[in-house]
Amino acid sequence: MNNKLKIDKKLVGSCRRSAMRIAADVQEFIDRHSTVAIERTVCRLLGVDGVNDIDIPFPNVVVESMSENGILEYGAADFFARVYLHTGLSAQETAEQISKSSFDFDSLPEFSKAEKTVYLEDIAKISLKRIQEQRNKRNGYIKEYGGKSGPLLYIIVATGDIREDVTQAVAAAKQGADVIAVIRTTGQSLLDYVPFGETREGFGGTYATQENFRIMRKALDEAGKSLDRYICLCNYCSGLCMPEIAVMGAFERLDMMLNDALYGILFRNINMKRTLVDQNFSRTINAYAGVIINTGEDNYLTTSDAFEEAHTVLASQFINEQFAVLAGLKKSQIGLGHAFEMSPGLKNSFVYELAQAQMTREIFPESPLKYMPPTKHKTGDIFMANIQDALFNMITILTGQKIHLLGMPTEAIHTPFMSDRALSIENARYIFSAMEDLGGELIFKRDGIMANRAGEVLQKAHELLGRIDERGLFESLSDGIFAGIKRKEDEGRGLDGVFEKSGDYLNPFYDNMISELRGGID
Amino acid sequence: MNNKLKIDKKLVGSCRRSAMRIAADVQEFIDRHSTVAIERTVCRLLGVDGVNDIDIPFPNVVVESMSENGILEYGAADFFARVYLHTGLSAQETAEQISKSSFDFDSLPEFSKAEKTVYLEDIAKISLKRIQEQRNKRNGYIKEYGGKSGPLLYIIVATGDIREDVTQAVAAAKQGADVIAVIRTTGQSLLDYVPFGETREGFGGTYATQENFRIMRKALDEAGKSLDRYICLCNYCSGLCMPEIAVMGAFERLDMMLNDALYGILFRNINMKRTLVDQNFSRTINAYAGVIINTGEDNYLTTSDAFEEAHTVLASQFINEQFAVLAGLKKSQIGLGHAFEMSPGLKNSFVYELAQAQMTREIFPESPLKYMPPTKHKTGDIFMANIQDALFNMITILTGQKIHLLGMPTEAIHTPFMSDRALSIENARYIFSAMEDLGGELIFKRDGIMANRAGEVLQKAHELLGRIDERGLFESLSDGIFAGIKRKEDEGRGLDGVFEKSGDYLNPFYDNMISELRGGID
Amino acid sequence: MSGYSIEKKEYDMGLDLQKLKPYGDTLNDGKVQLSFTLPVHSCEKSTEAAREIASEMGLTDIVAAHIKPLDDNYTFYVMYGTFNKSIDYSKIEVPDIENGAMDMNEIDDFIKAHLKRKIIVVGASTGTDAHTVGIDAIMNMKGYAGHYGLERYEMIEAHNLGAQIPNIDFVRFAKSVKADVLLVSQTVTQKDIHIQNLTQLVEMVEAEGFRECVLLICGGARISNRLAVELGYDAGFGSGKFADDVAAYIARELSDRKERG
Amino acid sequence: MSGYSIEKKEYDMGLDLQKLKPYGDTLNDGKVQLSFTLPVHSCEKSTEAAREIASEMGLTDIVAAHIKPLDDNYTFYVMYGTFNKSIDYSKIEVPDIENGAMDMNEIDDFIKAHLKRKIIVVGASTGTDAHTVGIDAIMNMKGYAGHYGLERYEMIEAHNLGAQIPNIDFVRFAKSVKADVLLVSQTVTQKDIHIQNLTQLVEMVEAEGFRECVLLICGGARISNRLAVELGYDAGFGSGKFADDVAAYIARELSDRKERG
Ligand code: B12
Ligand code: B12
Ligand SMILES: Cc1ncc(COP(=O)(O)O)c(C=O)c1O
Ligand SMILES: Cc1ncc(COP(=O)(O)O)c(C=O)c1O
Repeated sequence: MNNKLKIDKKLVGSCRRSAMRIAADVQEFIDRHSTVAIERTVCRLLGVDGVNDIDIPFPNVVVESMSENGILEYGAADFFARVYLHTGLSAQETAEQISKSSFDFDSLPEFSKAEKTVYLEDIAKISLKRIQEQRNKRNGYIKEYGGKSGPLLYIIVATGDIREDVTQAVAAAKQGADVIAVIRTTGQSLLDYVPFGETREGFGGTYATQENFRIMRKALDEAGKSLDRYICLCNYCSGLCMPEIAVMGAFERLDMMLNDALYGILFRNINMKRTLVDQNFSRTINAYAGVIINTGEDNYLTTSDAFEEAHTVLASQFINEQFAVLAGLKKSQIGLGHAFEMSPGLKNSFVYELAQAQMTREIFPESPLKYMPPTKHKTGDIFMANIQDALFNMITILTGQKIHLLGMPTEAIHTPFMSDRALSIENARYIFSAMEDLGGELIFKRDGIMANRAGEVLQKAHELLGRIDERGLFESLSDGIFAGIKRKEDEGRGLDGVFEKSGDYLNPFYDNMISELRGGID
Repeated sequence: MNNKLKIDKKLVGSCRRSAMRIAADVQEFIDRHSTVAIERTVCRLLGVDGVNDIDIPFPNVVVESMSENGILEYGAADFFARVYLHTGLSAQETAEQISKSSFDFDSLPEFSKAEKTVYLEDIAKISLKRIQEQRNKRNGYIKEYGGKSGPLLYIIVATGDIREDVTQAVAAAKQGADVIAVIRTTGQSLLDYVPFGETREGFGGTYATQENFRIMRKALDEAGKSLDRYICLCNYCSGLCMPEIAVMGAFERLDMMLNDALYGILFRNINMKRTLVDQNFSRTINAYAGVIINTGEDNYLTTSDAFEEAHTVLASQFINEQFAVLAGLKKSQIGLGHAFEMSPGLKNSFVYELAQAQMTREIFPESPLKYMPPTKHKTGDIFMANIQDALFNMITILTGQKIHLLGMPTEAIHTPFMSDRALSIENARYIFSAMEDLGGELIFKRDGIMANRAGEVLQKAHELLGRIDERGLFESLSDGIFAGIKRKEDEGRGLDGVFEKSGDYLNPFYDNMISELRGGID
Repeated sequence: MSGYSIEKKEYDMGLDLQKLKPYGDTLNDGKVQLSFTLPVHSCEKSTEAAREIASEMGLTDIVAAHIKPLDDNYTFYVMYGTFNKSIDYSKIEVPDIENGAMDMNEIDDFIKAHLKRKIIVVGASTGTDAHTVGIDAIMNMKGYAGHYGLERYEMIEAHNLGAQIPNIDFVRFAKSVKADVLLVSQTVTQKDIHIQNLTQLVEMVEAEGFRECVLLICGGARISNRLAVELGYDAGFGSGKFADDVAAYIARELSDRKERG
Repeated sequence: MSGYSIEKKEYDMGLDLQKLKPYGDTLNDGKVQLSFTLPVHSCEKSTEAAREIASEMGLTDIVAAHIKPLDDNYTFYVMYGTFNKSIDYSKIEVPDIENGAMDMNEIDDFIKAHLKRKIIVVGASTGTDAHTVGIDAIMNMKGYAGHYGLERYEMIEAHNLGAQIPNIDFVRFAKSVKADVLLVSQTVTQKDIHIQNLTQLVEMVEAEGFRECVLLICGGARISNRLAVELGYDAGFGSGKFADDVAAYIARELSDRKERG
């Protein structure tokens, strides 16, 4: 990606350094804490799954009991290691006993760190291997089918019923979709547990459950086989269960995950400590599973004005990048959020958007943009909506974006019908083909509207990052820096699920993954 | 318009010189001939109008009788002058008498050229003044309202019923249309007369009659007044009545006319002598009336492949330009035909089309392009059709085209509904605003796909013009140079309406108009 | 010589409001566009089925303009046809919640004159619905599309609780501040979740025994006044409605109620 | 602890071909999109009228998704709704003019084997219709979309008269060359001009007394076999039909007729 907009590389470097300091500052807090979600994740990694007879997932049963028994601060791994060393019970068996109230916490003896570690390293290998195998399988498929060179056509399914989702997803794949995102039902992000099993009713989306992941993965693998293409699966690693969903996705070979350091804080009023601690482990798991994360800056623009707030998107992308790197993600795994949300009423809206998209591409050359279509300014005029999407499709092909979320003509009306998706794929395919080499033909005027706009946005992002760096992220969030939303450090959902780790806290998964990641895996 | 594609100006000059020779060669033939349509036009200019009791237009009555009486070769002007000098009857009175068979051709004496000229100059002034007044009125309106800087939104109405056409046209004007073209019913171009009066049934269009022109002009003037914009009116000066329609349009202040030197030959199988002679006088009238003509090269591309035949469009534009100049049209009055007809299945179709549109703009910097939307590759997929139009709209705004015919989402289904037109206007307005200054921001790569494509098309057009220059236009048409259609010199409709003028032939209108035009009017 | 004349017909093209029909390009032509997918393989038979469906809708002159297989057993159709029935426009009655527009200042004056106290309004996007832009458009100081929100009204005390507020929390808060008006926003409507949620809210307000003391108003892109009234609300506001529309309605309605006693 | 469980419902979502309905995103949801213009001013009442029309079509859950004034007294609607009726797919019968595809060589061989002589075909776009691309697609040597035209068939003698051919000239020419097959193309359909023109042609052929001796075939984007048969033609071919479809039909039909004597 050559320097089409004459972007000031020095300023970019300075932005990145500010973001690094902002993230490092928070990371220090993160490293000292864990959450109920993280401990449930550890349960899952140790083989705990399923629900009890009153539909409570066993990981929740375990972690709630640990909490009641005051031993959460040592971590679930520590607990299960002790149980095993004491009783020989597996984690799942332990969970079942707890559920039947037949587990005796009080008589659990302590063991040496060395003893526990031996057991845990052994058992950890099992699930890490399961994840590695999925990663290898993905790599194998991509090797077999070949990767895709142009933009990935990313579409959503959201019927609420996993079986209809499959029908829709397979049809879309045949029409040309490369990524299928199963949108989550409203409200799931606020559940402090992950529902279990196949589900057939949701609202505005489908429950994210491990069984649903599995059903869709299987369908897409089959479709991929018949199409000789690998079809990626995407879901939401977001809300109160970020790391749990990450591990479920790792087990079922999801390929992408919506996963943002700040989204839950801003848009779901989840406590900032909770989200920031959760995101770290969830990202390490995603990194380990070879998942590409998609950050959520696009949401700023559906809430605030895209022209005015463009620099907040850029600033947030820098921050998300640094948190991601700290969690072990490679740059190529960081899909940065952005959206085509300039008001269609704005003169030269396309020109400004083109500048922004090109600028982002050049500032983050190794990271793909997860580029969201127009949504906010869509109305029930399905014909006009289709044109808005056409312009969006153009920006992607002109600036070489990679993760291209298709817009729907019926965006303002309902979650997509099968036909909406087909129209949308047809739209994108036509434009991607008709303009395939146009980007390479065009040079942007020096000091033109676009170059100036990019310079201005970068400048403003730089200032903003400077301010956040000064005040710290927690304080800055309470000032309402992003999307005008103010959040306080000690308010918001899920705060009671955050706890300080004891000095003896154990989480072999995080440790193993992060050290393997630092060593470098593909 | 700067040289974005590095077009070889020398080659352009050479093309233009070939076209000049091709046209001059034919002009020599044109100057020696007249046609029944031209003589009927002269009748109209002398005040003959209306139909007789069996619906035959009086101009036809007169010209047919003159022909039967063997006096056509002297021209209708000569005839009416003699009648007046002999009987004092006006042209209209004479026509009425002829219709009642009560006119005595045999006893008409001859008068000196000087006597006839005195009378004719006097009477000619009346209708020339009528035309001038309309021209002044147009200029006045444009002065009052101000001209439009961006592309003119040109839309069609085609209900078949002039009253519904008015409803549709006014609605479109309110939505933003700048030019209303009333599409003509199928078959009218093959009628060797112009129907009379208001008409309320047509097929695929509405009859072009002087009364229909008047009705629409009035409605558009009123709409224009309330909108503070001048709304242009366009019709078809084409077929077997080219000059007659030109004069009707001049009387009723039409602003644009589809009017091509070759279209009738190729697409309506009208004899080439007939069309070429007719087009000359029709163009002189259009020139005098301040009308912008629209040529028909776009039709080559609806018939043949747009990628393969691109150079034939360019060659034909050069020829049309030269015929137009010979007939007294200013370059700014020559709207050259082209169409966005690259197959959507062609990779980089947009890139090639962008090159062609930019090239044409640069080769004819003073002449507007009459740019036709995609039609041929539209299917009943109204959503996709809307996208095809969006890409077309983009080309216009990127290359600064002027006369922009809006495409319809229902192109492959029916002549437009009111709502189709509204969607189409909405599409264009959005794109013209969103990309208003994009053209100025972009520089095209040297020796890129676009520059090479433009060079190639120009080269091929140059070769083609060279061949036509060598063989002559008549012969070349019989070889099938345009749209693969072969026409023979002595075949096709309307040949029997062409005659050689006598040495004493009179047509004061042509003479006066052309000499005024050569002097320069605005 | 009849070759010269063109056919002439008579037309009856007056607009008869008692027989209102859709309009394509000629009055009373009844033209309608439709599109849908059939869950069957694309073939001559499926196209005939598409026509039958259009025909069942009362259309004639049916054109299957576009046929697109979406998958082996799903086929998309774009159709055109003529709707020959008509409706009686003169008989349509719409419940009117607009009694002439007032702007912010006029409304404040109206409240001062008629109610002589501030109106207490509580709003939220309730249930699992996380969309705030709609309720913010109505309530926020800065407003939306050039219409100031209720927070800026001198005579309105506005509390915006935000999104994803459980109905029960919403009702309790409203009670605690003695709200005159409850504003609920609902954006997600899939599988009628908004109906469920709105119904639950009415029931709670009734259970808490203060349904008679408040104006209960809902809004959202898919909400119409008609629907709102059916669900037991006093009024509903859909897209294109702004704070001033709502405030004017509230002011008038509360003063009417006061007068009625 | 019931907060943990999510609601579960039962679904009946089998595909019942006897009760076929449109499909949006859930089997049997009956979802349909429509759009039309009403010749009335845009207001709450016109929107209610639009709903009534949708309701007359048998739709429920009607959403007026988009309301756009086109002029003072014209309003455009985009609507969605649920079509609750259904059709019986198992009962649909379509007249079949495709008895299995043959390519050019197979057709030539078939003609050689069964008819043992060349078939004489005359084609044109008749009346005022100037569209040639359709008839050329069927007849021209080079064909269309990869299907060679009839002129290239060894066993077909094809005469393409072009466009805007008066029916009477067409019929006379066909008689003069003793045509076996007449091919008429019609593209312009506004105000049913194609029906008028096609009807006139059949009448002329009958008047000239050779209707029984020829295959009369029409085609065009808006022509279906059903319409053609209704108008008294032997067959009709619409968009997506190519020379080989037509030639195969002709060859089979003429050989059948020969066999029947
Ligand atoms: C912005 C947006 C979001 C943002 C919300 C940001 C925010 N802070 O609110 C984000 C990205 C977070 C989001 C998320 C989701 N969204 Co959303 N979103 C939209 C979008 C693009 C615009 C909505 C909007 O802001 N409109 C502008 C406001 C001003 O309009 P309005 O809400 O209609 O309000 C006006 C009137 O209705 C009225 N009004 C509204 N409320 C009230 C209340 C009262 C009392 C009164 C008087 C009046 C009133 O006044 C307002 C001014 O005129 C729409 C698509 C679209 N273009 O409409 C989808 C849309 C609403 N979202 C949808 C969905 C499904 C979701 C998700 C559930 C998807 C998912 N599973 O992840 C999530 C989750 C949200 C949840 N749990 O509820 C669907 C709903 C489908 C349906 N009909 O059921 C839509 C239609 C998109 C689609 N086609 O799928 N979304
Ligand atoms: C190209 C074109 C033209 C060209 C024609 C060039 C030419 N040499 O033919 C030009 C520019 C000259 C033209 C002019 C007009 N056109 Co035109 N044109 C079209 C266009 C864009 C494409 C048609 C086409 O070529 N399709 C490709 C061919 C291969 O498809 P096809 O004809 O359907 O043929 C296939 C089948 O139907 C079948 N078939 C066809 N004929 C036959 C015959 C037999 C015997 C068989 C077996 C099969 C068969 O086989 C073919 C291959 O599959 C359409 C819009 C569209 N996108 O469809 C408008 C369209 C057909 N035109 C239209 C109109 C109104 C006109 C005009 C009357 C407008 C005017 N008033 O000026 C004029 C005048 C023509 C006249 N007097 O008839 C309308 C018709 C509306 C209607 N339904 O009544 C259309 C739909 C555009 C519109 N929306 O207004 N047109
Ligand atoms: C990062 C991220 N997470 C999650 C979501 C979805 O919302 P919810 O939190 O309701 O799952 C989004 C929005 O699309 C998002 O960008
Ligand atoms: C120059 C010209 N004349 C006339 C027409 C219209 O056709 P007709 O000859 O049937 O009027 C066209 C085509 O659109 C054209 O380009």
